[in-house]
Amino acid sequence: MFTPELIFKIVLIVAVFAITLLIAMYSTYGERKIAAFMQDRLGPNRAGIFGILQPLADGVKMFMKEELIPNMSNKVLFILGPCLAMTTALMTSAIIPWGSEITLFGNTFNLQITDLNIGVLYVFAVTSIGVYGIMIGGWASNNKYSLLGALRASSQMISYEIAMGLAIIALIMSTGTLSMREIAAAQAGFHWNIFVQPLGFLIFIICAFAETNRAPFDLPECETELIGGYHTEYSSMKLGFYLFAEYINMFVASAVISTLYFGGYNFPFMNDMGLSSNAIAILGVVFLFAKIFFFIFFFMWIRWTIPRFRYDQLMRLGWKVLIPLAIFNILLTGAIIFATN
Amino acid sequence: MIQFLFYFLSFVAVAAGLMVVTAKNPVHSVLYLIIAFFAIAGHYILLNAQFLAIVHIIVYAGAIMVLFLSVIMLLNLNNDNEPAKSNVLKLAAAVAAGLLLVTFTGALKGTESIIAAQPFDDQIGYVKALGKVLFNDFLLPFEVSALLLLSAIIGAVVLVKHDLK
Amino acid sequence: MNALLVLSIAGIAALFSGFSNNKKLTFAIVLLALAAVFTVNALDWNTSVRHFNDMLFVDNYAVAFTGVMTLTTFFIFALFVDYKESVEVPNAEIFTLLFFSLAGGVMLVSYSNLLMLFLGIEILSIPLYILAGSKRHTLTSNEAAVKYFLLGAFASAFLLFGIVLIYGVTASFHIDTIAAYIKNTNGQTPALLVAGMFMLIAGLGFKISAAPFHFWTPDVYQGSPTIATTFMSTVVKTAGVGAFFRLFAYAFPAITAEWIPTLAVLAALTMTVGNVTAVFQSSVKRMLAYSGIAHAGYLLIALVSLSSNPASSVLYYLIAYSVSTVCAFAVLMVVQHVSGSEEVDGFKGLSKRSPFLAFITTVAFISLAGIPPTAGFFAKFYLFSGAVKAGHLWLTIIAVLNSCIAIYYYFRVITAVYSSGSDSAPVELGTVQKAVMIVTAVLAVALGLFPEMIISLL
Amino acid sequence: MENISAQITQVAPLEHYILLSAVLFSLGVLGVLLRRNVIVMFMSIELMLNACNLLLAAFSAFHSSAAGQVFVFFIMIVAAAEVAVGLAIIVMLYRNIHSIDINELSKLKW
Amino acid sequence: MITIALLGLPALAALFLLISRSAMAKQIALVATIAELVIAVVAAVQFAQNSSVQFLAEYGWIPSLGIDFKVGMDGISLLLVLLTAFLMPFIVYVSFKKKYDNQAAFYALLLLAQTGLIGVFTSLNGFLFYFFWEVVLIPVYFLAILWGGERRVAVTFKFFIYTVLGSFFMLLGFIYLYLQTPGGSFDITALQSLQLSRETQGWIFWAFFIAFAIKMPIFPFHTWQPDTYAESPVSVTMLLSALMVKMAVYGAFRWLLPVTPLAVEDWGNVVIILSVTGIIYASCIAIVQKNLRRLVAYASIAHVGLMAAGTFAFNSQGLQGAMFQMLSHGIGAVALFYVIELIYEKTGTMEIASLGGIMSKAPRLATIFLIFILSTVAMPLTNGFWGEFLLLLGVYKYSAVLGTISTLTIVLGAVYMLRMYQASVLGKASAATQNFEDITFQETLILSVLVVVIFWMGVQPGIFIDVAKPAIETMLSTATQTVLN
Amino acid sequence: MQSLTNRKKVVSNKEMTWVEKLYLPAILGGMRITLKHIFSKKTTISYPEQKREFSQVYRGMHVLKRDEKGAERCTACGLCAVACPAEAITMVAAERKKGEEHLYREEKYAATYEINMLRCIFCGDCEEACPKESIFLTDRIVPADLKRGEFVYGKDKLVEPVDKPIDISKRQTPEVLEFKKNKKLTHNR
Repeated sequence: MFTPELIFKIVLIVAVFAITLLIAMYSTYGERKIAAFMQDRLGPNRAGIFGILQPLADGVKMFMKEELIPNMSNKVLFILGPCLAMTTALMTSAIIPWGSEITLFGNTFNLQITDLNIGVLYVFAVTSIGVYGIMIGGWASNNKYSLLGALRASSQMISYEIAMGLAIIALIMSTGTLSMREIAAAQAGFHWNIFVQPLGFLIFIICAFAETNRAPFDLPECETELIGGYHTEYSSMKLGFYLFAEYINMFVASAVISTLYFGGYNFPFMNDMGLSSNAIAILGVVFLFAKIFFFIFFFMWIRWTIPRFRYDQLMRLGWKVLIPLAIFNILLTGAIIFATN
Repeated sequence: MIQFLFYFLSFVAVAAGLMVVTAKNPVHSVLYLIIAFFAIAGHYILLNAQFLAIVHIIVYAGAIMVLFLSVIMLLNLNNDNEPAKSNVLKLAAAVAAGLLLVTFTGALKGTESIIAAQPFDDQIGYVKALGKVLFNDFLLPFEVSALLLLSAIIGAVVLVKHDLK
Repeated sequence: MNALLVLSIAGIAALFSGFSNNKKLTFAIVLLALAAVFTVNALDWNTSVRHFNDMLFVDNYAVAFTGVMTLTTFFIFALFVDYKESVEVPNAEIFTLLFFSLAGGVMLVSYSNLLMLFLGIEILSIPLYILAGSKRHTLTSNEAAVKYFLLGAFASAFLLFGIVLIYGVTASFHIDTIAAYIKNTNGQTPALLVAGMFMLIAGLGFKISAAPFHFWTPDVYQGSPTIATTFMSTVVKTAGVGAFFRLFAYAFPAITAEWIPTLAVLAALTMTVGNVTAVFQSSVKRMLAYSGIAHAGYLLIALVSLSSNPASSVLYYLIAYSVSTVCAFAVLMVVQHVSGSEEVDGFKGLSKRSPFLAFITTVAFISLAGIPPTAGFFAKFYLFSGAVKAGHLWLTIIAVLNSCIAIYYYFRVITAVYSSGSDSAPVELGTVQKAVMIVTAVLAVALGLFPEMIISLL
Repeated sequence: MENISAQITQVAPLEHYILLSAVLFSLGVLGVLLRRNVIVMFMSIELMLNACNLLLAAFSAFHSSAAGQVFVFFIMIVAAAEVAVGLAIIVMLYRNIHSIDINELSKLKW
Repeated sequence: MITIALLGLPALAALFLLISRSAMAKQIALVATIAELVIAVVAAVQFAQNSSVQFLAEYGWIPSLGIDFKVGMDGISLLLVLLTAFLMPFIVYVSFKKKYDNQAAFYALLLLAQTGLIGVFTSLNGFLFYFFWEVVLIPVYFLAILWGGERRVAVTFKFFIYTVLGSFFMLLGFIYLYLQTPGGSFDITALQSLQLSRETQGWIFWAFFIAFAIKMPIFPFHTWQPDTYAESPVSVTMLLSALMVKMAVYGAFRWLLPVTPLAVEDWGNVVIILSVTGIIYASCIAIVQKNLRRLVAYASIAHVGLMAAGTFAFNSQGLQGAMFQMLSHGIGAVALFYVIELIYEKTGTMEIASLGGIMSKAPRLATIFLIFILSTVAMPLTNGFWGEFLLLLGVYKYSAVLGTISTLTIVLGAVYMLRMYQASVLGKASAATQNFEDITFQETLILSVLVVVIFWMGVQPGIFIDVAKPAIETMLSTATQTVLN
Repeated sequence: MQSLTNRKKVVSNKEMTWVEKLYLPAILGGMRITLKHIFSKKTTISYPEQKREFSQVYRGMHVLKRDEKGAERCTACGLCAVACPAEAITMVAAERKKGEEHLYREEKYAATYEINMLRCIFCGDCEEACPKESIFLTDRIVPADLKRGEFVYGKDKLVEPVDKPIDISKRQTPEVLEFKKNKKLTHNR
């Protein structure tokens, strides 16, 4: 029953969960720090050295806050909302190849929880149901700001999913597989997809911003208009879940972008340096995380650079710019494939 | 184990389906329908149709039901003010649906002998196999479905857009 | 097949022509496109090609039906030039939707795979759901759209389940394969397949508005803009009947015993319900809707007597019906505009106001009623003689009785036209409108005098 | 992913699939007949379509032919198109009458 | 060729009127009808006295269904064509004084109806027959509904529905017959040579009979008739009573008796009983009628009943009687309605009660009226006598009881006709007839033509009987052959 | 009109070029700026630990000075209250009793003297109006508090402690004094 494979998988799952949560936690810290730095401030620096314990303090604060459930809300759904948001956020990490094969105690393992032959679609599916957490929460709050936020979230996510899917299609056309592992493996060395699909990448990353509700597309929760949007009525750990989910999403989105376009765990000259395969694997993990961190940084960088879109601008960008562009990208890719074959 | 899964998923699907029909609040109906869809997706996986399952989730759960939910929210229909139909009508509806079911059950007789299970090809649910069928045998339908989607888009725009012309 | 291609392109061209804001340009484009469709389609005559792995089988039958639908659509488009009823959707979009709908119709008459049947029905219907609701601020139009849409989707589900069951038994969606399978069972047709077939009947019966699946028809026809109603009652019916005919002629000829009694009852019911209810209508539009139901009933007779009623008689019936209906609706559009109502009373005094219009009305309704020397008469004649030949005497008698009822309500309109009305201002007619009326009326009579033209086609 | 079942018949006999689909389909029919809320009716129709999908997938597995599964995709396309149009119609209706009760739609009666 | 000319002339004239909308419409129409009469007379002169079909013209129309445009005339047809051609000028002329709106259309429709009638009487293809049968109906419908009396809409409607219902059954019968023919044909010879079973013939018989019975009309299918006669314009009333009724009898002659002799044998008694019942019924009602037109209408039912009885008695005397009676009834009907119209013109009423004393004011009219009435009540020396005599003989031969009862038609006919004459013409002048002027010379001349024909036929019936005799005898013998087999 | 600052810019409505419409250059420019700021020197002053230099003429919390003997200089003349544009100052005068000479310099003194710090705009007019050189503004910050009432400062908070005189010399630079002098002249005229 307990094959080494299974044990390894369990360990991996636990590890991935832990790392994900940890990174999400420290993303909040990173966010504040980076925001501060970009604004020539210092950011949190009181809790621990450089404020390194700030996330813990925030967490404790979240737990200690009073649980408020609005009177007129739908109780069950009100609680279900953040749970769903958290769950869907965590689900995607299951198919990300964290590294190449690693040999331990004579067994070879994949540093990936599961290799679906339709992994890319899995990502897509999980993203697409991610909106339920927001919608249910927003609706159950029985508050007009929450409802508006939820509506914005749903239409925004549906709109950008299309362009995202089209961008992915172009990628799939050039890679010829839907499996994340195979996509990653095909980018060995420095054959990253970003060089094949620059336009696709651009579209994808813009859509990724929209899908994670990050600035400049953070309309569902934009404070100036909707005083927090779908989580206006939330407090305590339920609010924490929502915020957490956003950072987890960001982390996962970074991981997906890294894997799809930036070679995943591959790094330049990996096979030319005469390293053992385990070393390559471990270095690969390190490189992957480096890429992920870069993208998390990138997310924040953008957030603190670009102002928020207006809602109609958002929709115009999605429907009138990104989708035609993505279709053009597909045609272009097709033409190139046709020409080179 | 697998059999248990089958029956479990079936139970979930039917129960959720029943709730869709009977729930007073449309939002609850939507949520139950989503549950039913997930159960059906589970069935697809049991049938080795993973691609189908995932597309099912993307399309139904990810897009269609979100649209439903957002329309219900947009129109603010959460108050269940639907006046009940008279019991006679309810009974008639139930009887009609029941009769349909009975007919199907009757038609089931002897199915096993008609449809002998073929030697099972576990590759058909894969993207490669499906893609080959889709783009060889079913190329024309694939292409004409563009007409369908385009007209749906035009329709959605012209019907709801505020200021035409 | 090429017709399908041209239609799709035409649809998109129509959509883009909307940018120019030049109505005349749009009309020119769409009418030319339809002419092109007609030509391209005619070139397929006598070729009988199976396209795309046998998804479409463009035989003469398909070509002829496509021709009828294209021609009817041409008339409808031409009527649109002088259309007065306010529709809140831009012209270009309407044309696009109608083009696509027509493309669906073309699929319906040329499919040889059940998937194409299903897609065809949907492509046919979805634009119509939209057109039904295109008077966006009119409650009746909204209502029509909702009803049409809900019931249409409901019927599609039935159709689909039928297809699924048939697939389950035969492991194929191809109608030839299905027919072969049925033949091989030697009369031991599995119950599942029969159940599937009946669900197909229900689904298709909805499309051609056969009783008891007709409840949507009057409401939808009445609520929709008249131009859409015209399309629904002609092209859609043609496509639906074409599909029906193709399905039963190709896929289920081996088990006629299973479906003929049902269809016969359906036909009788449809005729009776349509005609009897039409008698009580005061709105001409609604009356035409019920008459459409009744005509579906007659057409079902053709299906029931498949053995002796060749496709040509169905084709002839559909041409006669389409031409007369377009003519009737053309008049109705004018009357609606000048009298502000679609009631029978609105037709009163028309003979004084415009003798031309009165004459056209007379021809159209006489043809619909099936009185010689018009096309409507021969249409019924062919159908009934086929039915008698196939031994469905009782059905024919019911049909004949129904025809008499039909005459009652059709002539009520004609009578109104010639009785004196309150308003006496002369009626202005657009040139194109007039041309369409003349052409359709002449066709209705000419086809009646020389039915051989069509009959010898197939 | 590893295939769940190597032999399709070991999951459940085909009758059970048909029965399950029939039950779901009938539930959909029941919903359409029973409810007056247009949106719920519409959802019931979606349920019916899904019953068809499930049955198609099951048949496809039992026949070992991919055509059934491919058909499902087309049903999904159709469902998506229908939803777009249907919801647009419902929204349009709601704007006019501020209700989506089917019984409010009684202007057209003879 | 002459048949085509007969068919084409009124049609072309109608078309011309419709297009030109000439102000001279009535004159043109009159000229056309007279020209038609000339052609008909020419045809009659050229006609050879035998049973064969002459003046045949045949063109393909819908070959796939065995439908040809085949027209021609034998004796029966010729007589009826002659009748039509003879009566049409009167029918046209009677409306001359009326001020109709859109008169070009009015006369065009009349001429169209004439085309249809000629078509019905000459077509030798079952389908063509049906075709013309319906074609007659449409102009009549419009004539009645556009230029009729106050209640025209409802009444015409009823009439139309009735007749169309009937004709659909006939169509069904034709279709059935068509399907029985080898290779599928509507040709008369093909249909007449069919060997059908007794039961089938029964069904066919009833399908046709309903159509004919409604058209004639036979009791109980007659309810449309009195109203329609009363509400239609006078021309139409004449057309209906004098000619359209003959379509039905002719139809029975041509399409029913030869095709379904066995059924006639089976069901003839039912039909005759119905007819005789109708005679009594209509006569009784006629007695109590207060309106001239309605009275004549019921009288017409009675007479037609006798014709039907004679026809379905299916023997030489009956058929020949029916043939002869068709002619004399046609002339008689036109004559009576003409006179009634004249009275109406001068007094503005048709109520018997408000008339009276015409004799003293207008002796010429009264005399001519009397002659017409005598002809109607079958006075010897008038044409009515021979027709009724032969008919009664035929019915008597069929069944003595029925024959005896049908004799009542003469008795009762005399009662209501003379009563009418007495009440309206004799006696004292009433308020309405106070200033009654006698008919003009022109009118006298026209009526005299009818009077002459009435006496000619009464004195020399043989000429007319002989024309149709061969055809009738052939038909009868063929049918008898079939029955015996 | 010529702008005085020479920084005026005319807003242009010109069509953006294609490249500009892409926004990408602008976005990248923005990102370059923000990135540059990450590495620039932070301007934050960690307050309790670090403090910022006040300017010489900073006007902070008031003080009521005592004379060399430790007696209050204020005679409750009310000129400061009159001069106060925010009407933040109120006082109640009282007569000096026997034996209080060490407390109050002259016969009249302020029994209560209140400044509402929420109203005060720290203009320094009171300081200028004072003929007795009693009230001065210092470089002290008015500390935060939780209730509004606490901001009405009475004599307990305003009068400098006897044992701990508050240094006001830092603000009384020659320039200030000169300025005051001139002002006083104008005031008196």
